[in-house]
Amino acid sequence: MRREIPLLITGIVGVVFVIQYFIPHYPFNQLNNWFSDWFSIIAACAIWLGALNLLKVSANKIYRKREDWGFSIVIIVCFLIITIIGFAEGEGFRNIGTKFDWLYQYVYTPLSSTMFALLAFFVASASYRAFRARNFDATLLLVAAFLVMIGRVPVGDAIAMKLHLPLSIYPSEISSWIMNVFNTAGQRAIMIGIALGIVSTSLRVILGIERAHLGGD
Amino acid sequence: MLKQILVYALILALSLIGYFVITEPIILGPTASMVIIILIALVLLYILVRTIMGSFVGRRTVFTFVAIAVILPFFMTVDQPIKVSPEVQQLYDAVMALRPGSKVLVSFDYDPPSAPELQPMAESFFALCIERDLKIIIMGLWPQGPQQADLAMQTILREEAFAGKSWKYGTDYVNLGFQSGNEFVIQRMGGEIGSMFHNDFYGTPYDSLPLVRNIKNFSNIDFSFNLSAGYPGSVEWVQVAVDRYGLKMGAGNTAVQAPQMYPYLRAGQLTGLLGGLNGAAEFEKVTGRKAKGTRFMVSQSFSHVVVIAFIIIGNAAFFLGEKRRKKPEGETS
Amino acid sequence: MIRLTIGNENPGCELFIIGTRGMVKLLNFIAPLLLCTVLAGFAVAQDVILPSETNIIDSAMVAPDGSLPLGISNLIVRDNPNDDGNSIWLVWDKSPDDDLGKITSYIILRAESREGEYSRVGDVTSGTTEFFDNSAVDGVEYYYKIAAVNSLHDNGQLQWEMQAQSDPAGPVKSSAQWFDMRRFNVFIGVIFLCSAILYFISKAKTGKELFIRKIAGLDSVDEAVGRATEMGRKIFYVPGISDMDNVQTIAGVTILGRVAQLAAEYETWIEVPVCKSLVMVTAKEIVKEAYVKAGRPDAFNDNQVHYLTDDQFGYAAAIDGMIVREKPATIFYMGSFYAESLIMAETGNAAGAIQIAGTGQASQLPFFVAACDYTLIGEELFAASAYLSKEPKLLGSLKGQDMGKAAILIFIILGLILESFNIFQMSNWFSVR
Amino acid sequence: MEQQIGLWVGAFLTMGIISFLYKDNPWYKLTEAIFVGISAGYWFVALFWDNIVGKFWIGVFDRGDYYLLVGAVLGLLMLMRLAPKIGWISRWPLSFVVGAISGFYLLNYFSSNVMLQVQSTIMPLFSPQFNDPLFTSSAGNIISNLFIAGGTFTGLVYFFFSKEHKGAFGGAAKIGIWVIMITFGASFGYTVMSRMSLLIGRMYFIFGEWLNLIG
Repeated sequence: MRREIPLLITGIVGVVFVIQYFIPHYPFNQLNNWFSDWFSIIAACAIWLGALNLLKVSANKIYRKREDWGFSIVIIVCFLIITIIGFAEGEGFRNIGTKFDWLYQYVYTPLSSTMFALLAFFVASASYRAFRARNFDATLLLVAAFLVMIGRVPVGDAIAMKLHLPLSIYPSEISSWIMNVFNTAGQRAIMIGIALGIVSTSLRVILGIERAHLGGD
Repeated sequence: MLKQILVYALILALSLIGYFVITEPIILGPTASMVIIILIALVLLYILVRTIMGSFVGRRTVFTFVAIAVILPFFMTVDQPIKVSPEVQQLYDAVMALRPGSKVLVSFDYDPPSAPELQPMAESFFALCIERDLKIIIMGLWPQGPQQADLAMQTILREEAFAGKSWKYGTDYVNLGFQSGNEFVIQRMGGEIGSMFHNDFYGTPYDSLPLVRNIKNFSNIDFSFNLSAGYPGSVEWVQVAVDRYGLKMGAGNTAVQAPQMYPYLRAGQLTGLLGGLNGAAEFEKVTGRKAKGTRFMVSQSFSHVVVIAFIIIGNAAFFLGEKRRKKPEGETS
Repeated sequence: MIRLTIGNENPGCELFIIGTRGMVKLLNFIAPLLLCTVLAGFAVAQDVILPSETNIIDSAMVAPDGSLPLGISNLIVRDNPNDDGNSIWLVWDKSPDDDLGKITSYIILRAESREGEYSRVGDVTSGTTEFFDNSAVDGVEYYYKIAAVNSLHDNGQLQWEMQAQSDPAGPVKSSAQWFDMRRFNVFIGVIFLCSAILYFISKAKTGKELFIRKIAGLDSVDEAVGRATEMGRKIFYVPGISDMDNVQTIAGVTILGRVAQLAAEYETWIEVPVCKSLVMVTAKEIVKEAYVKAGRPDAFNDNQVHYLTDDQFGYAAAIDGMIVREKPATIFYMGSFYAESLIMAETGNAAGAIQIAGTGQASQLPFFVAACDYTLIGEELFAASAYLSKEPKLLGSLKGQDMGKAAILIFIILGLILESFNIFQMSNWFSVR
Repeated sequence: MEQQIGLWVGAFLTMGIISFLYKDNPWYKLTEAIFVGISAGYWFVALFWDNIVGKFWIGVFDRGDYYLLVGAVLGLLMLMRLAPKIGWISRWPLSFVVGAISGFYLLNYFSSNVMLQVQSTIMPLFSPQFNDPLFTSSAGNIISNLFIAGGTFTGLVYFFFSKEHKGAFGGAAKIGIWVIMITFGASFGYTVMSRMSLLIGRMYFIFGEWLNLIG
């Protein structure tokens, strides 16, 4: 029974959500909304499992004095500080001027923005290493990237202007032509492919042919 | 270990000097800027020659150059031409075609990390709307979106150009705040916007805001503009609001998201697109209000040139027949 | 509607047969429904076309001569078709004065009887010729009028206003429908695609061998796991940053099952750091089951699958740290990724790990291609579990997808020819609302 | 004052993350630990107030949206995992989620990514719009149209799994992967800019907002 009931639930719920797309009548028109609310409640409950797991793994590391165990203490302390402040502030925890907001603005935001900004360096090193004319496929990748990159900054057009090139082969023109033509075609093929893959995967899940996500008995 | 401590101490010292000792902004004149540019070019040339001779630079050299290319232009005086692309023009035309008093829905679906790209767009868009007397309804599918909107609106209203306008909250613009639920929020707004936003960002009930009181759903919105940095964002807006409810929409995207939007642009599902900082700078040009976007563009151009230079250096290394190090790299088949 | 009986041996198989049977029954159920909707559609549509007449309603202050606009004409009211009720659709021809700039807005007025008291239900800017009144109550008869308004505001103060009201149109009732006719084409398309997939799944079960082309990224999974074993290092499996409400995550954790089983057989430590709690729960079940299938249930350690943080970049920062410190031999990225893709993949590349990635996020594919050894592009990710499992049923579904692709290709060629030579506008068949 | 401390903290953390580029070091390790702790806590708190209180509690008790109770029941079943003996019950809400998402995505992707993309691929090749006279498009547009149609077509051929990529079919698939490679290159090149602008934002924070060196 531990597998059959979940399979049944998946199948029935799946079919209902497929047909709701075609039915504008109540309650089918509400199902999407309801599900989104249900899911956010489930996720909010489930995060307790995640948080406990994080604390458990960190505590375990401290207890066993594994390498870098001191940093696990930092994790636990930071987690507790922000959680306690967040719960103490009440519903208006995000309001400007609260302690939670201070942590958000001066600790959380710099951290995530900077982590995001590391991409600037990684994009450079990845293009330095990967964009080499190793074979025909790689050459296409390289040439397209190169042309679009030049076309996306005003410097490219400035050089073309100095060289008195015809307007139609200005880097910005070439760049937007590649974006509009090849990028559109390629993205379209990928998008259609992904959609077919999703239809097939969803169908397999609904029919219970694909059931790895339910685990074992 | 000692070396590490010394490095940390050096960084601390530099920070203290920068913070307490140098109090005036640093500005380099055109000549000094030119000299620096030439110097960097020479160093890059040197690296190219060295590479051809057979000794390669590592990741860290690339990193250093990227940092230099981004930071130095802050202090330099350089001017560069900007050309407006059709998708930017299209958005501008669409906004200009709206009659005064039309209602524009602006969704802020990004957070501070994406602000360098999207904030200049938000500011220019607001400026254009206020100039054209368009009523603005702000919302966000990302928790921090409405705050960004608030910042942008404050920045614009402080500007001299708009000092004469008595632009009032509640009648001229409203900020409905954040709502969780991703694309389902859009879906439900198609039925009734008020059902998703019981109160606005400041806690005022939806029905007591004169601007939105009579707005039931998307059929009452004349145009919408979506600033998006990922999911949920422009894709979801197109799939739900445009495809299902026929909303007319333009978008401002981070440069990484923008390529994905081109098919929608071509298919007519999107009316205009601003892609990345470049899009922001172009929009500033077409609206005639030069600001942050134009300024950051110089750093952008510099770092681009550096990346391109390193691609050339990398290929020089490759063609000179050096056996590849390590292991085969990213090839897809 | 669908009778479900579950066999003990192979519930999935049973469900599938019932599923196909159910699909047929569903069709039987929906067909009459469709017919009814079409008939009802004709019955409900009540077009009332009335001439309009101009009359002065209101003038607060003195308006200049000739500021009274002409009214609108041809007001048509009907139930908003294909909706969930409570909505009436109004269309009209705009006032001749609209283009002359003499109209500032149109006001929509509604009453429950022709001569009753009309109240305002909304307004639209000039130039508009359509309105949806979403405040209607199902089953109630309504009459509508539209007032063309010319007014002057100064500093927010109304100076004067002139209105020209049309004659009432109606009666009309709103109602909810049971089938959205506008989506009939989607219905046909989905039925075709799903039946193709189901047909090939059932055909595959009869044991006929199916050809599936090589997918390099998946052929290398064995090698990548083997390499980790030889080097005595870990394998990292990163299932993306989306929650279980994304099919890509479902595909990602399904592939995890196959990889974990392989790792268990090779006796190599596989570690799954996750970003969402529901994914953690699912991944734990999957890895545990994989160890059972590999015959080493005792080797499974609960800490193999652990949660880090729900935050995108916090997660990336932690994974970067893990990669440089623990130096895994192999890293898998399978699922839905955003900007963190390159942060992790570049760090992994610099640390010398073999990296295999797969995602349906088109915007992240270029970065994986640049930084990973193998990349599953879009649809290949969804084919991966079938490919790795070699189960005929799953492989059959791939063949079904191909039939879908073939149909799309045929439609594209046909459509291009027909439209290019102005014979038939086939693209309309694919419009979705 | 609070703001000044905030700027120093922000700068300390910003540089800590950037130090990772040189190599893994204690500064980065500390920053990473702070990041994991703070962000995990941030979402933990945010989900509680936004979803449990804002959505569920207020929805049920203030607005009387009783359908939300279903979500609460599913959420509680999920928490059954904490009790080892009946942990398997948590599969029910999980299979509910998976089923709903499968059904929802099946049609959403089919209608948006298949139907609409096919619709926009089918277009007159030689004229701007259907029923316009033939060959009224410019030569450039006709070439672009042919490339788009051909690119989409061959790109799709590449994704065929059950047919060997040989002969003419293989040729088409080969062209398809070329188109996809150009797409990736273009999309990568286009993105470089976005990534740079993020760094510009951070550097502006350090040199402009914190050190105040930019005029």
